[in-house]
Amino acid sequence: MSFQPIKFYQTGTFTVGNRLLAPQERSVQAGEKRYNSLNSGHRACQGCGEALGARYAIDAAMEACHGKLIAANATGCLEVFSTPYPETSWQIPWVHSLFGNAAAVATGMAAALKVKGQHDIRVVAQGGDGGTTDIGFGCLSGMFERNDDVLYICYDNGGYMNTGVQRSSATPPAARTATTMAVGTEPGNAFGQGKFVPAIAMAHEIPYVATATVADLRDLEYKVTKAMSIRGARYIHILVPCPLGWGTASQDTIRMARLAKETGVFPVFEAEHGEVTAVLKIRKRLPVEEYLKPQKRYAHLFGKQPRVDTIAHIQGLADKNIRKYKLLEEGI
Amino acid sequence: MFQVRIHGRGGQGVVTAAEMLSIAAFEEGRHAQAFPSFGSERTGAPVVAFCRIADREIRLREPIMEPDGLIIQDPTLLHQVDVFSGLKLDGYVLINTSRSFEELGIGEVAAGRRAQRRPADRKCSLPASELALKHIGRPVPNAALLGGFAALSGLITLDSVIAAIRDKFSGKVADGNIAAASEAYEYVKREMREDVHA
Amino acid sequence: MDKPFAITLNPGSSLANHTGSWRTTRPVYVDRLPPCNATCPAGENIQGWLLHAESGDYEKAWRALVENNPLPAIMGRACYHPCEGACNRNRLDEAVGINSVERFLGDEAIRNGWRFDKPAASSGKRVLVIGAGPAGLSAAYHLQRLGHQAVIVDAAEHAGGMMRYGIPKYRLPRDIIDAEVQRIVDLGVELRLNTKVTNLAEAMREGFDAAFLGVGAHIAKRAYIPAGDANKVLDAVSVLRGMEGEDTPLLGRHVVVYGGGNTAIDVARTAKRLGAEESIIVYRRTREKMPAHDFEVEDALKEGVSIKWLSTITEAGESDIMVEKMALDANGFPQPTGEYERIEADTLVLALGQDTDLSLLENVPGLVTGNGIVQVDATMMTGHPGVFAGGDMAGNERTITVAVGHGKKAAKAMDAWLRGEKFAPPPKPELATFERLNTWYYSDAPKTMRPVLDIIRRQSTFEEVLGGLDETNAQFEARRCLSCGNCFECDNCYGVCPDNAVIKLGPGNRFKFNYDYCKGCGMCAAECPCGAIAVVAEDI
Amino acid sequence: MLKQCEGSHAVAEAVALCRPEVICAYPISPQTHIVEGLGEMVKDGQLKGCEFINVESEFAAMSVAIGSSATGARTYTATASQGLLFMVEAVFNASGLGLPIVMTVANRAIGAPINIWNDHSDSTSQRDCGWIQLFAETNQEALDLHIEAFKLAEELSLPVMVCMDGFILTHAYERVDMPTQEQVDAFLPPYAPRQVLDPAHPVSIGAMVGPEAFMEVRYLAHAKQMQALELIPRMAKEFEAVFGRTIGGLIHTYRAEDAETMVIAMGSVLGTIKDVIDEMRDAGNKIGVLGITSFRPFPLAAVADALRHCKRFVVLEKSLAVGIGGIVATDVRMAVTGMGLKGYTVIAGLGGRAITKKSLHALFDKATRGELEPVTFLDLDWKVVNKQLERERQHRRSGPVAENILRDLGVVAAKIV
Repeated sequence: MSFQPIKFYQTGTFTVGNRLLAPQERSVQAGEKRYNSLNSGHRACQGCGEALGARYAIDAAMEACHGKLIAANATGCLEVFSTPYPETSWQIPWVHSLFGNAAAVATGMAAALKVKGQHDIRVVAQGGDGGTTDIGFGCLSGMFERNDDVLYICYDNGGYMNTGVQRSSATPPAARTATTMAVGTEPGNAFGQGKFVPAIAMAHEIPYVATATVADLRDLEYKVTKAMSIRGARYIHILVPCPLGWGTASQDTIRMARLAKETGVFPVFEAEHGEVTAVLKIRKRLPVEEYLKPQKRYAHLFGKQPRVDTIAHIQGLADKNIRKYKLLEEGI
Repeated sequence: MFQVRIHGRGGQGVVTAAEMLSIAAFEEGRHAQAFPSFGSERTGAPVVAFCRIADREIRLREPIMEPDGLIIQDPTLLHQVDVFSGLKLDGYVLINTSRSFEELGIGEVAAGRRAQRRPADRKCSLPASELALKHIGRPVPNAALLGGFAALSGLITLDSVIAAIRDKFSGKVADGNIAAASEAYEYVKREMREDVHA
Repeated sequence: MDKPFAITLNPGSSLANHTGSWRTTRPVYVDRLPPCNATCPAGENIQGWLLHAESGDYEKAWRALVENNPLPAIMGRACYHPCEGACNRNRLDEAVGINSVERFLGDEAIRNGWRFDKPAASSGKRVLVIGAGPAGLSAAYHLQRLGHQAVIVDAAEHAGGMMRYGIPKYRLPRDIIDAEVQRIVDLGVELRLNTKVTNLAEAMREGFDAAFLGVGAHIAKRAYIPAGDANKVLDAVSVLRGMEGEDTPLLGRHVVVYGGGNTAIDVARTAKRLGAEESIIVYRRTREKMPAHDFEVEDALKEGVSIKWLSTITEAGESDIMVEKMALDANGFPQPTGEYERIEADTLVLALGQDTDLSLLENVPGLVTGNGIVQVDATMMTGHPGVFAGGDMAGNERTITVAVGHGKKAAKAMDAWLRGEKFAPPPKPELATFERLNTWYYSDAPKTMRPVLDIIRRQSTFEEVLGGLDETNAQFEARRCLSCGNCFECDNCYGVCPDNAVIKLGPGNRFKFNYDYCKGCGMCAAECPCGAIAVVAEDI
Repeated sequence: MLKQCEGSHAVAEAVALCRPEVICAYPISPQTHIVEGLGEMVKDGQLKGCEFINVESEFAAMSVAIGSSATGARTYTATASQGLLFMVEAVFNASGLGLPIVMTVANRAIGAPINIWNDHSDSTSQRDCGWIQLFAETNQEALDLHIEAFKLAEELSLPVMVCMDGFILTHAYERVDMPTQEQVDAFLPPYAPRQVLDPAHPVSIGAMVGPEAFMEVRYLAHAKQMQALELIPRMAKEFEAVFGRTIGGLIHTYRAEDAETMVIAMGSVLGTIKDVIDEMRDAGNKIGVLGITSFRPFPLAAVADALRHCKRFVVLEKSLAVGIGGIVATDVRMAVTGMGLKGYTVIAGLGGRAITKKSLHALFDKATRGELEPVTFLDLDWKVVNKQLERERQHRRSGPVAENILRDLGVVAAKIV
């Protein structure tokens, strides 16, 4: 009789370390000598998804370029909690200039390295969704359009959390923020507004665009590593839940990211030169309620009279993602 | 200090003319300052350019309001712009035209001049566009006019003008302009001689 | 470089900021009791030995296994594995095939001739073990490992007790029993066969400091059925025992088995193999009420055994028997209906349970017996100090695994008793329930099916029905273990801490928390696949 | 080597001689010719080891400059007017981070109404941005100041703005003495950054600084500019030694000896003023000129010293601090506090309004006679102004100012000046 091929849970895509793998095959985050580019002592909230995503991504990038990495950082939570005088949590060369210019600063860094012939040193720029999709969007687009040798990483927590949870163009529909309150006939953020920057990045036909979440660590590391193997403008958009802004429990950060992906609310995919080349399939499809309910920013959808219509609308958007990106094996 | 004002239309190389004039003067070891009438004028719009020539450093930055010489690259401007404004009584006038001042209806300008000074040696009309068409293939009269102005004013030599043209252009364009300038130079010299003998 | 004041900072200087002070709850590493271990009658650390098996170190796995149970190869065949019923993986797909992996390890041990470690020192004490069945073998093994000299005496000519004389070959090949018994003997246990102890007190005089009784239950229960003398009525025990002798019992073409336990099934299946055209089980209750394990019933039916439910035998005639139909009353008890039916039967085999021969215990002071079994306390000691008992004779749950458990428990208690102490079992940790796990992290991996002998040969031969696993799929099966409640060093906590507050101590040494920086977000606990991290409130 | 060329071209060549490694370009008149020239030199290989980046905005231009400078590359960009304002956030950031970027500002007015012509409103609006600001009088000085600027910036680790009048200088063809590469190399050492993003020595640049240290950081920025006050004159001497000609320094005077009236100005208008002063001197008028090259840091002591012996001063500036008057004038007044001088502010040449000798003569005569208003708007068309004021008094909806004025003036195209 025949037996199924061996795929052990310890060596599946899911757990971080995979003790049964050869060390070089293990996750960067499992390494005893990982870089900890973003070191302990930072002032991020308990259960901060951005702090997690940043260490994941930058450590993976460091691994990919053997520690020869320099970074530009936009203003925002990440910058504020990582470098309040007199302490910094960064163990890599890092510069913060302004809210809206991280991509351009990185362009300058890459140009400087090029003229100095230091091709072994690589440049990353990073920022939150505010610094990326809103105020920094012009510089980002310019960097894409020139195809500068920069990897730009956006940590998307769906709002301006640093300033007290205001709405950004990455804030999802119906979500409550300080500037899209849960009042009126259509509580929360409006439908049909905002933008999905990965798709806009693809429109620039840059060599590599990818989305990821802090729930699928190996996938995230793989994408950062792949991006680092490519020259030119690259963009990775990482969903990083924010316990403060989303109103979720500090221990649920990864769970929320997982739910975002499993419900289809956040499509996880890769694109090269403007074309989608791979997607991370949904493993156990769930209705969007599973994702919305634990979040206080959607509490108004689950009041005495649940807003069935709104929830259905959000489900529709998730279904659209599932269709558009073929997130289910069989499609939909 | 000798101050020249050049009138023309956008696209006729008015500014280039002023610059070449300054280069020609520089070639002769003199100080020169050329500058346009700054603006956002587009092709066809009336434009002005200026050139100062002196033997000491030129510090003055004001526009030229009382020119010693006037080069008019396009006679159609005569009725739109007060091209003669501030022109010194003994100032030179060179107009790009195949017609006479009288035909252009500006006889009095010439007349005014002729009354005081020897006839013709301060004003002249020159078919620069035709010379340009002939030598360059395009009606850009500036080089020819510079050749003519060198002859008219004696301010600079033809050689300096040729050097200036070489500084700005190269190859066939340079050659064409030089040919036009040289023929213009001869043309004006002839005109002046005839005028004298008239 | 002379850095500009304040705006330019030295790398990693934030280590000076001890964010641990933000904490209101703290994570702690714990070991919880996996349900498999919790339910194993032999008290095996199943999760423990599976962990070694999944990393491919089978000998280490086997040695971890035999810490508690010296008979893996036998268990891997004859144990009814309640562990699999309790396995948390049932809630995901199917239980881990613990039994099949156990068998694999047992067979590996036999194949490679792995032996037990000899005891470090000898206590000089001698213990008499009566009965070479699972209870006795287990007790002797553990006593020997604890440094005492165990002496097993058994009336039969081969060791194994009911394992040999009660379980058919096709379920438990004899060479397996021999191999695992021999390994115990090699440990230094003295085995005296063909020796019947009729008087305990007498036997003790040889110079034993304590005794363990594990004589089992070999006497078939009888029921009165009027029968003509020409008729052939046998009991299950002697039929199965007879299978061990030179000439196997002659049961004829039509065999009827009366009873509903596993023994009845064994006999019916044996009859089939002996060439009976018809092998019918008559049972007075319904299938739901049947004590025999369902999978045994299934196998029997597959092999062509037929079963008459709700029926009693009222009379055994010349070449047939009279069966009365029963009906369940309001309380669900079977009641006679007065409907009768005749069934052809060359032989009627009674499988109505067994009793223990307690004769050897007469005039042992203080020793109490009742409803056919010996009364023992929590430490398996009988009313007579120094005399312990276990297995079928000391309990109503009569399985090999229970017997092995009794043997181990008794051995530990005897060890304490011999040192003049009282045995106190260590406290059991909290149970690792399914709710404690984060099963997202486990790949989907259905249970591995063991190869099964084809049906024709099952009806004609006594070859083993159920095959074993080969190395790859045994390891696969082991790796399906969720490691409930016990850290298997997946590195999740180490990876998911937003504050790098988990310190990795290297292979085998697990992790520790760096409370200087741990903010107590609880992500490590939430994302721990196996529930080995607890979150406790900081004492303020 | 002497050559007759456009101011922009001269500056481009001078910048190229400074071996810049990264140049950011975004088009805006009248700065455009400079980066065009540099772009060509990079493309045709005349300027080697240099990245020329066409960015999508001035904000990006300064941001790219910040990145490359922080990564240890000698960095240059140029802008003007609205462009400078669009990059302001990054301009402050560059000085805050202490990055020695050099930027040309081809001075131009700021709208609305939109106006592409020259005045100093753009640079002076950045008075407090923390950059060093040097104003050029001639194209020669403009190109020389760029060479000095790189050395100054890198020595202090501060960005430097070289301001030259848009069009009046950038588009003027005149004689310049272009130094050789050897001379520039002898004067300007390779860029050795104070701080650099280097994996070998990782640092975090641009930390968030709270009340506990912010004052100190700002003071240090001020202290640096105070150091520049010492450094600039010393560097002017070094420059003279290498290139055999003087450059601005902090200030420079002309016929200031025994002057009773001192005319103070910045940039190219000084030339016209000097011509006027010569004529007035010949007429026996005790008048002199004080040109300010270093607007930031502002040389309070030097200015006070230059005005020590005079009775009055006239600050003629091409910028207007709306609501008070002069910008440079305010600084000068601070310099002469307590010296009991009579001071006049003259706002002139806004939006490219020609400053003529004729007007200056009249102005200075009036000043020497002590008849000048404290604040004067040179050649202001009062007719037009009063008409508009009247209009606004009468109708609520008096319409757009600029458009009304143009209507009042009639066709301007025919005017030569």
